Amino acid sequence: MANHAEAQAETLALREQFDTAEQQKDASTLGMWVFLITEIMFFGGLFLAYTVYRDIYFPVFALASSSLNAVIGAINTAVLLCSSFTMVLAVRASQVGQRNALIIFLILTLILGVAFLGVKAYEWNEKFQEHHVPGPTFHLEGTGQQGEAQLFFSLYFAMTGLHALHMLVGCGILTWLLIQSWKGKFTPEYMTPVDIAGLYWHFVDIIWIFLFPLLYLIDRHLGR
Amino acid sequence: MITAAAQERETYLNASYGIKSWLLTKDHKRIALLYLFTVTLFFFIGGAFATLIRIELLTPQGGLVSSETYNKLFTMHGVTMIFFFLIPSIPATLGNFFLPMMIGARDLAFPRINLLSWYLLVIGGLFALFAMLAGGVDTGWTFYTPYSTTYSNTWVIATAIGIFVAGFSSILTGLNFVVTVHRMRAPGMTWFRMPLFVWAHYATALIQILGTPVLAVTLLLVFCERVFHIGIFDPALGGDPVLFQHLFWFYSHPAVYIMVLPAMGVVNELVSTFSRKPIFGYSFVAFSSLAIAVLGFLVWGHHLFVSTQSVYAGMVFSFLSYFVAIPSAIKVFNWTATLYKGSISFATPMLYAFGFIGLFTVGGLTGLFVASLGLDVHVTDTYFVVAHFHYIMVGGAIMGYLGGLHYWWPKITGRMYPELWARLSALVIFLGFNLTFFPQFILGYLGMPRRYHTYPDEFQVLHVLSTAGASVLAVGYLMPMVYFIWSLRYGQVAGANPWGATGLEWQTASPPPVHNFDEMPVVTHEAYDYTTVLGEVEVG
Amino acid sequence: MRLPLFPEQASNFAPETDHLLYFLLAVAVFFTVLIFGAIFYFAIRYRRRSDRELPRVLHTGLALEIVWSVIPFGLTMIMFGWGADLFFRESRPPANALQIYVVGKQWMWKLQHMEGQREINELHVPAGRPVRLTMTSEDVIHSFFVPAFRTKEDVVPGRYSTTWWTPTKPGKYHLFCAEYCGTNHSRMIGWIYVMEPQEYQTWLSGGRAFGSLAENGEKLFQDLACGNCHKADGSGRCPNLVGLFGRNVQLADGRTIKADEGYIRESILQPNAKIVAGYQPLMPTFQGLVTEEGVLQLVEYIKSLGRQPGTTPAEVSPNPPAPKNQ
Amino acid sequence: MSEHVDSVRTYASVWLILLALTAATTAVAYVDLGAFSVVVALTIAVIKMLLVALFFMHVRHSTQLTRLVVVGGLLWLGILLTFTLADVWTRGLIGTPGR
Repeated sequence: MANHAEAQAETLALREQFDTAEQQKDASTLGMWVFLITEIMFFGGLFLAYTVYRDIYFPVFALASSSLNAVIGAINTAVLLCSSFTMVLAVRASQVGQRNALIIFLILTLILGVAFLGVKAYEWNEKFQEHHVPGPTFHLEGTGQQGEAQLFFSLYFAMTGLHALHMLVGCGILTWLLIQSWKGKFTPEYMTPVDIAGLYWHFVDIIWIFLFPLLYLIDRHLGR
Repeated sequence: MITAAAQERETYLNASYGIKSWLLTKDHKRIALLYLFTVTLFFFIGGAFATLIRIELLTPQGGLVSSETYNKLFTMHGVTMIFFFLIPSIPATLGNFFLPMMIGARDLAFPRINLLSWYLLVIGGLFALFAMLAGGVDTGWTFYTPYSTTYSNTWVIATAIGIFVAGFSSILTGLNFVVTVHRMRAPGMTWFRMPLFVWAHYATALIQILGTPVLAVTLLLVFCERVFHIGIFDPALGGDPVLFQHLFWFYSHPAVYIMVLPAMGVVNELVSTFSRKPIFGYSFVAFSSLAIAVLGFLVWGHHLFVSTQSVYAGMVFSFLSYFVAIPSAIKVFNWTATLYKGSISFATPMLYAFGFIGLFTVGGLTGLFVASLGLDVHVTDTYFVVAHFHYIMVGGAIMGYLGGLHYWWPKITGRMYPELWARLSALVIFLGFNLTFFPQFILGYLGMPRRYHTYPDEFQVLHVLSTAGASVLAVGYLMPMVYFIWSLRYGQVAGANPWGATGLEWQTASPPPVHNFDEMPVVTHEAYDYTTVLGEVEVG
Repeated sequence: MRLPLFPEQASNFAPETDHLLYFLLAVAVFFTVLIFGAIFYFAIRYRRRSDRELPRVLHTGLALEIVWSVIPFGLTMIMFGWGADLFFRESRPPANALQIYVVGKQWMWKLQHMEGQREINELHVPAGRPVRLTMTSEDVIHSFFVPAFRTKEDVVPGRYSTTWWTPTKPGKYHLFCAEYCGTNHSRMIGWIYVMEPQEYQTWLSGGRAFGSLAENGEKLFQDLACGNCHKADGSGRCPNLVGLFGRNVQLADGRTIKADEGYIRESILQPNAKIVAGYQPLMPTFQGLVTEEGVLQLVEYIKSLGRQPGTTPAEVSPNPPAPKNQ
Repeated sequence: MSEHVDSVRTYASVWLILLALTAATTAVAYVDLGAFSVVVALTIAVIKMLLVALFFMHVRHSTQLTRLVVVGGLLWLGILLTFTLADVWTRGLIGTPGR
């Protein structure tokens, strides 16, 4: 118990600008939410470009979307949702002070996150082999509008790429959390880092929840 | 720099020494000074470009520099002044220093993020400086596609990276301010007891948070387009160059308010202190800042009236643009009304405040001209627009900045600036400014397009007048630089509250101690309650 | 040296724009004088006389706040309505306008008359007749700006834009590129020559025209062998182009679109973007094979096919649906 | 400090619903709903977003301020989309190319 109390004393040491731990936690949480707003707007520019071009060049976008593998996309969505589930369990474990559970759930989340990135890498690799990467060698079967088809894939790579970059950052944060929780830094009184990392992780999940139907599922019923 | 009186006690300036104690500081006051140094540097770099532009435009044929060079000059002038001077100017220096003090906090909510944001500005600035030294960039600060993505052979990518990085600096400053205002107010400091400077910075921070990420992603797309030729804005591949303009102005119109709202915040403090009255219509002025921040996001399409944007969208944007005029008008009227039956002092900061109100009025009113669809068709992309936004950004933002710098100089350094020189320089700046930019309204209506290296002979007289004004203005800007540095050593030692002002920042010593207050303040009065600072008074 | 304060008024829109300016100037001067006057008066009248004086606090008058919000708002709504009305009319060229085609490129203006005359950085037009410009760019964004006419419209690659005016006064007027377009942006300038109508006729007939625009378009149509598929009797594998312009076209994906200049341009350069109902996407793209000027000639040729005697001129076709311009 | 600790059961139910919705949105994409398919896809996505935000991100236990921040962010995204599309969708409506 002495060990625990020591850790508590260390982590509860308030940063000097704050009066109470409550204030510090509130500020950190609010800061993360405000940061997430900036992320919404950051992805927002891409969502706007996507919406405009999908509207103007709908048939080509539908064709290009159909060339993606919806099953893999759906599986990857499920993987990410599972990781959100394990993340929320990790947050819960830190709320109730179960250090071992916290570590296990963080590891699970990390594994699922890496799995998502692995599947993503496999998909991108496929695009390179199918000449679906924008550039001089780009070619999509079945349309004369190569430029517009290329637009779809430009947006596909920009959006999934930026999302993957956020996943990568998320995995880094998870690793850091893992080290900290291994050292027993988190207690029910001080678990703000776990909490706000959770917010970030779920947010990245939400972005994918929209990317999946928008990129993979346009006009699937045509069965192309 | 340290006075005999100040040596006796510890201030944020003498608490520690050495370059490391500055570069690794988490003290918002020291970070503010780092910013002050940085933005001043960029101001003079941008000013040097402006000087060359004005000298070049003395003659219609363009003999001094080549067209390539001229195009790079106005681009780098715009990029430097907007992204590396005006946007960080007031929030990151005066805001950083005084926002926590005014609400009675020891520091911002996230001091390490505050330091990080300064480093981001410096890194972004280094990218931009590298681009300038390596050969410059010639796209205009607006980076319109497809010129910037396909046709320009200059250092677009390095400049875009610089602005991208500096953008994150701005976002983090905004984030810090929002959280600080929400979570760090002293006991008793309710929202409606906050100085209006804080309200203005809160509104500014909202714009920084909501707008800047869109600029970042837009520049990212320009970057991708230039490097990978992905076609997002390339008409040859079906891309829409006007979409770029929507994305760009979604940020860059509100960005104008990032520059001018903090200056309005400063003017509130000046007008109140130097007429010794609370700002007339406090809550209207407070809410008008928020209204400007919100409405500012609904009007960006007024930059696109002749861009092949649809007529109907143009009408909506024009209509909404006039709504922004109302909160701006409310502010001007309330400042004027504050003077009524006040006790008005003509100290230098107040002269700047007068200058701000006058020039902002002209800038705002000419904004009505360019928001009117039929008139904008003629004046857009001419010197009329150039004059209009310089009235807002130089006449408005820089006047506010200089006013604030004079006002808080004794608090920051513990020394007074020389009053006579300061008044003289305020006058020189005001006159020089008007001589520089007023002729440009006429030039613009006559049809002189902006970004022209050479021009028809009949415009020369007005250009010469403008250049003459610019040289006066340059002298005006150099003067404070000199006497501020002079005052660090020779200035009169300032007391805690030389102006008899009411803000919490004046209730502590000059310069302030490391944690701002020796005893944490508890607020029991409304903002601008002068009975608290003047003991015996004659009520007028 | 001359020091003009106002540009010449040489089009129907010039006096109108100036009248709007006068109104705005009056409002602006009134408020500037009001604010400057009040500041000066208050500053001097209520200057600080003693360092210890404390003025009485005046409380906010809600009525005052409302008054100085509502009155300016009313004035701005006049500005909006007036400006919008002018802009709306500037956006709708009359049906009888003289058609001119403009191509901007770094750094020159290329202009074509219907009769086939081509000009570079110069445009001759008759006074008293509406002139409509259909414009596009070969490279970056430009902007066609004639200060004496008070009009300006961007010239954007990949699409057509339109501007129009009626010159009212014969003379020689500046043409500027107003959207920054690169190194020689400030040299992308020219002159508009407004001539008396009979003078203009003389100029037209004296020019070195090699066939009218439509004739050149027809020649190009044949050179590119468009007629092999687009047969005039409708028997070809591709849609019949006679009478196409201004008609509503039913597309394969169910949409209906008005065949305007933009649609024809797109169909030549991106033939698969909008497939006509009942036809196969067979046509190859002509992107890179035809210049923007060539496309304009083809457009004019196809338009001329619609001007058979007895049919309505295409431009006055009513009930435009909602075609997307690009 | 850990004001609200939701049960594992709650989280698990939300998780299962999210997985079911993913399956549903994939399946429904293969049905011809015409223009409605995008409406259905986005509705499901919004429901999933709400579930994640309310339960996993604890918005349902959060302060008014946090909710305001969330709503504000979405509203601003809405402004960006709405006003730009207001241009894109009305281009050429007046009958003049480029207007």
